[in-house]
Amino acid sequence: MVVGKGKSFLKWLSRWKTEHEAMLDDFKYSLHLLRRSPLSMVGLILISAFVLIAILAPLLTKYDPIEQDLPSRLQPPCWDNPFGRDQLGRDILSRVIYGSRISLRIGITVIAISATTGTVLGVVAGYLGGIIEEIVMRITDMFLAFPSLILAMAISAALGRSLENTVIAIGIVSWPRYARLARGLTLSVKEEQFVEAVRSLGASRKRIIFSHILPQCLPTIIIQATLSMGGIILTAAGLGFIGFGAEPPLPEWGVMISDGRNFIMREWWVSTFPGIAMLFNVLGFNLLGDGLRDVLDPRLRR
Amino acid sequence: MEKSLTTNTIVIAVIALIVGAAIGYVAHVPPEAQECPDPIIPDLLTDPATLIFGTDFSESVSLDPARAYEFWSCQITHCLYDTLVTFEQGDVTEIYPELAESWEVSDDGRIWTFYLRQGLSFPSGTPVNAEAVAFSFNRVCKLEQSASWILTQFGMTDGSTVALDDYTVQLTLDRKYTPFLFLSCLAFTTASVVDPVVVMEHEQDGDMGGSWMTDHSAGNGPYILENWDRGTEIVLRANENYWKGVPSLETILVKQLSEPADQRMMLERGDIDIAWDLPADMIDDLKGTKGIEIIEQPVFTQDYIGMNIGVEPLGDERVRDAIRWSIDYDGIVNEIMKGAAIKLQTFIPTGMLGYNPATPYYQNPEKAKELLAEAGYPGGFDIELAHAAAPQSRDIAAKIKSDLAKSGIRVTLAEMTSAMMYEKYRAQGLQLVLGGWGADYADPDGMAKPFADGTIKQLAWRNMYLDEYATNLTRAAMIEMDTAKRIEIYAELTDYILDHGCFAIMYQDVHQVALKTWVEGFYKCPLFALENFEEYYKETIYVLP
Amino acid sequence: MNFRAFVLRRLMLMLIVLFGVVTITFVISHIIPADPIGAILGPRAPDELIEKLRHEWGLDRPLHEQFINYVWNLLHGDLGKSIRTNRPIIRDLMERFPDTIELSTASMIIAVCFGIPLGIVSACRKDKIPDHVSRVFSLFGISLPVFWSGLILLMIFYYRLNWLPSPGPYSTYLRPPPVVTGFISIDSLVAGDVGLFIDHLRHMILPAFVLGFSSMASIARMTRSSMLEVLRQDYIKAARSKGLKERAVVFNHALRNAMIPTVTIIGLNYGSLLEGAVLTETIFAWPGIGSYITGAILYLDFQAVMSTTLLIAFTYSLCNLIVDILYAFLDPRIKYG
Amino acid sequence: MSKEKSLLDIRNLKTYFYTYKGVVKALEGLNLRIGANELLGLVGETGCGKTVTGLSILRLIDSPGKIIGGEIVFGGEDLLKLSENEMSERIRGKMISMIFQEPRSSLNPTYTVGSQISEAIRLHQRVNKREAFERSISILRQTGMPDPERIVKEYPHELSGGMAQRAMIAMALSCDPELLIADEPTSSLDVTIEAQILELIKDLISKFRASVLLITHDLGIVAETCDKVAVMYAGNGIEYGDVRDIFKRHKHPYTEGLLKSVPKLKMRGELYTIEGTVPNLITPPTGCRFHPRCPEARKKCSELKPPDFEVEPGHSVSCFLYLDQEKRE
Repeated sequence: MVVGKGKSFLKWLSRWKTEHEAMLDDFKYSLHLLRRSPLSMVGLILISAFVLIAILAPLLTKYDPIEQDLPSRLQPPCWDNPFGRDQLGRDILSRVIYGSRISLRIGITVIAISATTGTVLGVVAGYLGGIIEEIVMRITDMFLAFPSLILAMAISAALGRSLENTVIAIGIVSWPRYARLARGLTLSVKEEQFVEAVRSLGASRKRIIFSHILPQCLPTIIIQATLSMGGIILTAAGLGFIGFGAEPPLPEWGVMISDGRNFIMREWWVSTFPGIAMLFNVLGFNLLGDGLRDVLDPRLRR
Repeated sequence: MEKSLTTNTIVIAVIALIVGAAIGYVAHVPPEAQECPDPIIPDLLTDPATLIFGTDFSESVSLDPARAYEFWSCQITHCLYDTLVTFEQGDVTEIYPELAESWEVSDDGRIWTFYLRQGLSFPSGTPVNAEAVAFSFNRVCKLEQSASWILTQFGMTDGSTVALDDYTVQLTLDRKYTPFLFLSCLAFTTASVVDPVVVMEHEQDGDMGGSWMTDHSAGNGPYILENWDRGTEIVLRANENYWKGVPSLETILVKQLSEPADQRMMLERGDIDIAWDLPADMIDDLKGTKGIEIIEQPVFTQDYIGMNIGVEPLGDERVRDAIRWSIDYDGIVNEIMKGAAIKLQTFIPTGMLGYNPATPYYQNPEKAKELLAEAGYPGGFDIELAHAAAPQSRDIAAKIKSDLAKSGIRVTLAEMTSAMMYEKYRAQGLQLVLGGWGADYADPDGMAKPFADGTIKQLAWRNMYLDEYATNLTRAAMIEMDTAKRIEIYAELTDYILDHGCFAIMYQDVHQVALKTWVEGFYKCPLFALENFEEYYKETIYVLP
Repeated sequence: MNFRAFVLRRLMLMLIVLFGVVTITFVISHIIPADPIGAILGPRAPDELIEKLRHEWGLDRPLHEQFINYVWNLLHGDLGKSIRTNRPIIRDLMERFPDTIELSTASMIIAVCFGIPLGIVSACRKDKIPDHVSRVFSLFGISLPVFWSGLILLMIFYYRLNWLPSPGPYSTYLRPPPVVTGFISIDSLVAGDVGLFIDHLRHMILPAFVLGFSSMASIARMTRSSMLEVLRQDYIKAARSKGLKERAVVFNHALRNAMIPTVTIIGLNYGSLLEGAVLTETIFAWPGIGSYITGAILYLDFQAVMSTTLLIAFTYSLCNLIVDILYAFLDPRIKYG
Repeated sequence: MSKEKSLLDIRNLKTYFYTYKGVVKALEGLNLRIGANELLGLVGETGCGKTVTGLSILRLIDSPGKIIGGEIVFGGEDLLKLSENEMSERIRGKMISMIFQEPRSSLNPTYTVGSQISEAIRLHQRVNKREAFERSISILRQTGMPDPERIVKEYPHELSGGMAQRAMIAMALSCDPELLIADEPTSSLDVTIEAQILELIKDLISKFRASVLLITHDLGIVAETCDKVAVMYAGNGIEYGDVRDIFKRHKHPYTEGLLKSVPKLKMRGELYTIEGTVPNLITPPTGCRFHPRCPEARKKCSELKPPDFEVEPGHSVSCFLYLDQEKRE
């Protein structure tokens, strides 16, 4: 690369560093705290393990997750397929491995949908206040009062069974949390001096909201997101159990577990291994979220 | 911190191992001592007077004969009411008298006269007479509810049934029908005889007792409905003065257990006597378990792949044939259904008049490819297969997908709630559909109409299949009086549909029931919901003195 | 503003919310291009019949008309008639709701009994082994799909060990008590049938545990964090400087203040337990609204779906209201009047 | 003065805070003496370890802080050697009690004032609830609280700052302790209230015959209320003596600066400020911690830590300036 470019970049970097020193220190401190809380490290390890598995899935598997082999149907765990085979003779190990892709996809997309919409709505409502706030918050209340699993069921019943629709359904039911959270945060941030200062400097609403208030809310939102990851994956599984959720033959853990429960008495491996996989995945997110909360929660950090 | 990090990892790993091991262990070692209830533990003691079913009756809507149309509502209704004629011992090729002692049909076959058994009365004291019969039949026709069409299809209307005298009742049909067809419909629960007095006592705004009858009984059947708690159970009490003799089982409990696993555990533990709907693999496990016996009976329901003629390229007969040639029938029957089905490719199942055993088709991708090539689809084509949201159909659909792939047909699966699927199906809106069909009555006509006659809005029509030849044969069979001739006609018709129809019939269901060995006299009727519970009894060897 | 006004205002808001809920449900359940008649009658019924019944149930009327009708009846306290059960929905709910309430109350008790102590422990031993253990334990609860863990537990404790009774609200050989309140536990006592009462409780153990396990985590978590926050307050130092022993400080001074936010979580969780029941009830053959609404959704029984969601939403908002009122008693700083 | 027996004698006290940035040496070998019935003012800039001293005496330093050395001799025994139990049973609240900067936040919001005071009473004296309550009322009355019968039934948030502080004082004195640690008792109150509270403390301790360690950054207060003064800088005591000595004949350059920087009436020119900033206590300056800011610093100052020199009876300074002076005596 060009030296000059590199130089200018370095200059820029150093300037940036100096400008955002406080923030960087804060960040370093958080990292330090995080490293000091073993549970969140365990969570982090679990998650990164799953992410890795998801990425390397094709390398890790000997079989195609949807390729059937009826003769060796419900074959118990053996050297060749350590997790055994399912009711259509598909290799459960590779299904579990590919399943991690799906569950991550669900989790991430749902959060992308719900967290962004929720947060933006909440912040805007909280900042503008007045009638807009009223309306947004009433709608939020409505969705919060809704039994979310049932709403999700109804939605995916309406849209038909597919991964996308599952994501949409769960997204719709989980945005209000963020809205409420973000609003609360905004209200508290709004009162702080620096916002007053910025306003007195005549910054535009948009600027204040997006470059001053939003950043303040992010940490908490992030915690919420991490914590809800687990919940989302479980909800998806629940939908799969009732008969919605990802469409077959996709190796979605929830569907695997619930379809496998008819074999649970003898061919226990059919549902147990996806079950354990899900357990650790969700546990990972919960542990990390829990740790993050400890670290980023202003009330708890010292 | 490093230390506690590792310890945590270890802790979690250990927990994981324990979970896995526990499940493995629990699942592997079958629990000991369930073969017979242990008299020491009173809650395993079986009560000789009570029979407990474990099943999922959540779909049941109403126990009103005019409405009862789902399996369990019909089954229960059948226990609560008697009919003019009936089948016996699960033999559905022969009609026996029940409330009617004898009957005769006019020469033109339109007017039927039934001579009733005398001196019978409902628990309320109302006599079971021609009045009651006329009331019951007219009521069904008037209400026009879910099940009414069973009678109205013969042109019966409100008033077409009249009581000539106390014990003679006359039915007038719109035309002549072959006797067995009509009688087998009269044996169905829709034709139950209800107590006119009691029913009208509970009439609300002209529903002829409809809403009351939903969960009350007004019949002179072997059992009386004591309670129906939709969440938990249906409770039947023996009718103390049932004219055929008091049933040996005083109480019949039908427990709502939607989870097959629950049913199985409770059966093995002795909390229920009969597990009604276990999946094939569980049945397979239970075979040879001490104290449990498996009863298997081919029933008049069959699963098929419907091919919508209106959808490119299914209109081409060769393409439909190609699909027939690409399905791995044996794999499905032997591996996935595992004894819960027997091979069937024509639409008249075993045990029914005119059964056609032909099964020419088997999985032959080469042949399929050839046919596709002839039809102008050498590269195969894309198509959508709709199926219901149930583990079994999910697996079969997945299987079909991979089978058709072998002959180059690319299937995308569309899983729908049955509600949506039927809706689209009725609107001729599906391409390929994995469907099931069950006969309402024992006559082959109940199969021929839907599968062959495209003029009535049934399966054939829903797949846009209209074939004059097939239609004519169906109609001819319907009015043919000579059984031997009918059989010939049906043989011809089934063969024709087998090769030219819009279906790839895969198998006939075998209903597998697991029950405790102390349940006696149990037989499974091949026909939809006509078990005679009053004939069951329990061995009493386990009862404490 | 005084207490009365506060409650009234909240009730008003509640009405708005509930109306919104009904609307949303109506819209969603009518997106589906199908209806209960077809679903219930299945493939065998002839089309003419279906058309006729549709008309009979008013399903062929324009949507807005149906909606207005429903709301109108609702305002007159009529929840409508379920197409699936062919009975007034109110009757179905009266039959089912008590069971769900029983179950979720039991599980909430379990959740609280486990959650709060766990929270306290991990707060007082922050970042030490007890903290980790209790957190991992409680997090397990929200990391397992209940329909799976439920089955496993059944297999272990009922099928293999036979320590706990079968699924279902009471043993198959027992008869339910005459309905007085609809709560089996109460009715059985009213009927003086202690055996049945105990049997019922034993049947409740597993499902209640499975269900309660899930909200235990959040309760423990909330207890922990608010506990940690409180322990850092001046008045805790002051209490110590008085010469209070550590346990006295924790239980007399810290806990009471820490409970305030925890109560919210408990309230909210109770609401969500009602729907968490959906899965649990299926596995444990529990005759609650969970299984009811699942069926209603699968069979597109709109009115049943709407009424049930309405009921749940109502209970949920009620819980919130109660929580807010409880605040006044827990925290003297808050005053509504 | 060494003959006169001292109630509390802190020798070479070291309290460190183990933060992730490093070890904060909040107290580095602090020496402090309080005689019986004496009012000692502890002054210094914020962050010089005044409060830490107070908390250390009661051993209320919580993690990441830790008392790592020295002794706190109180009534002849070393508090650092006592068990937690003994501390809470015999010392805290009974022998030594403390009042804090923020009176309202140091009362538990969920209990009534009365219950909190009587709790303290019942902790150390065996009396039943009612008596305890009576006493708390009477003691509140002694603090000059208007209408104590009503106050005892009220919750902290219903009190004004001044009243709350009165309540705190009442609580602190309820078991007549021998030493009262008052940590900035008035800094959060209005000036008018401030005077009252200080007065109150003064005559109460004469009534209760207790000693007071008055922690403050306000020299005015010290001048008015205290008998003795100890000046702290960066975790060390640097000068100790009678109020008069300190204000009139102070020795240490820091004290000098401190006093100069107090605004006075009829003062010309701008306010004096001490050069430089308070040192960071993770890597404190070697030798005399003040030397980087000291106008009269010498080579020696940066090398070793100056010991306490008794420049005159009851007046000691830790500064090498007075090395020779002491020699002369």
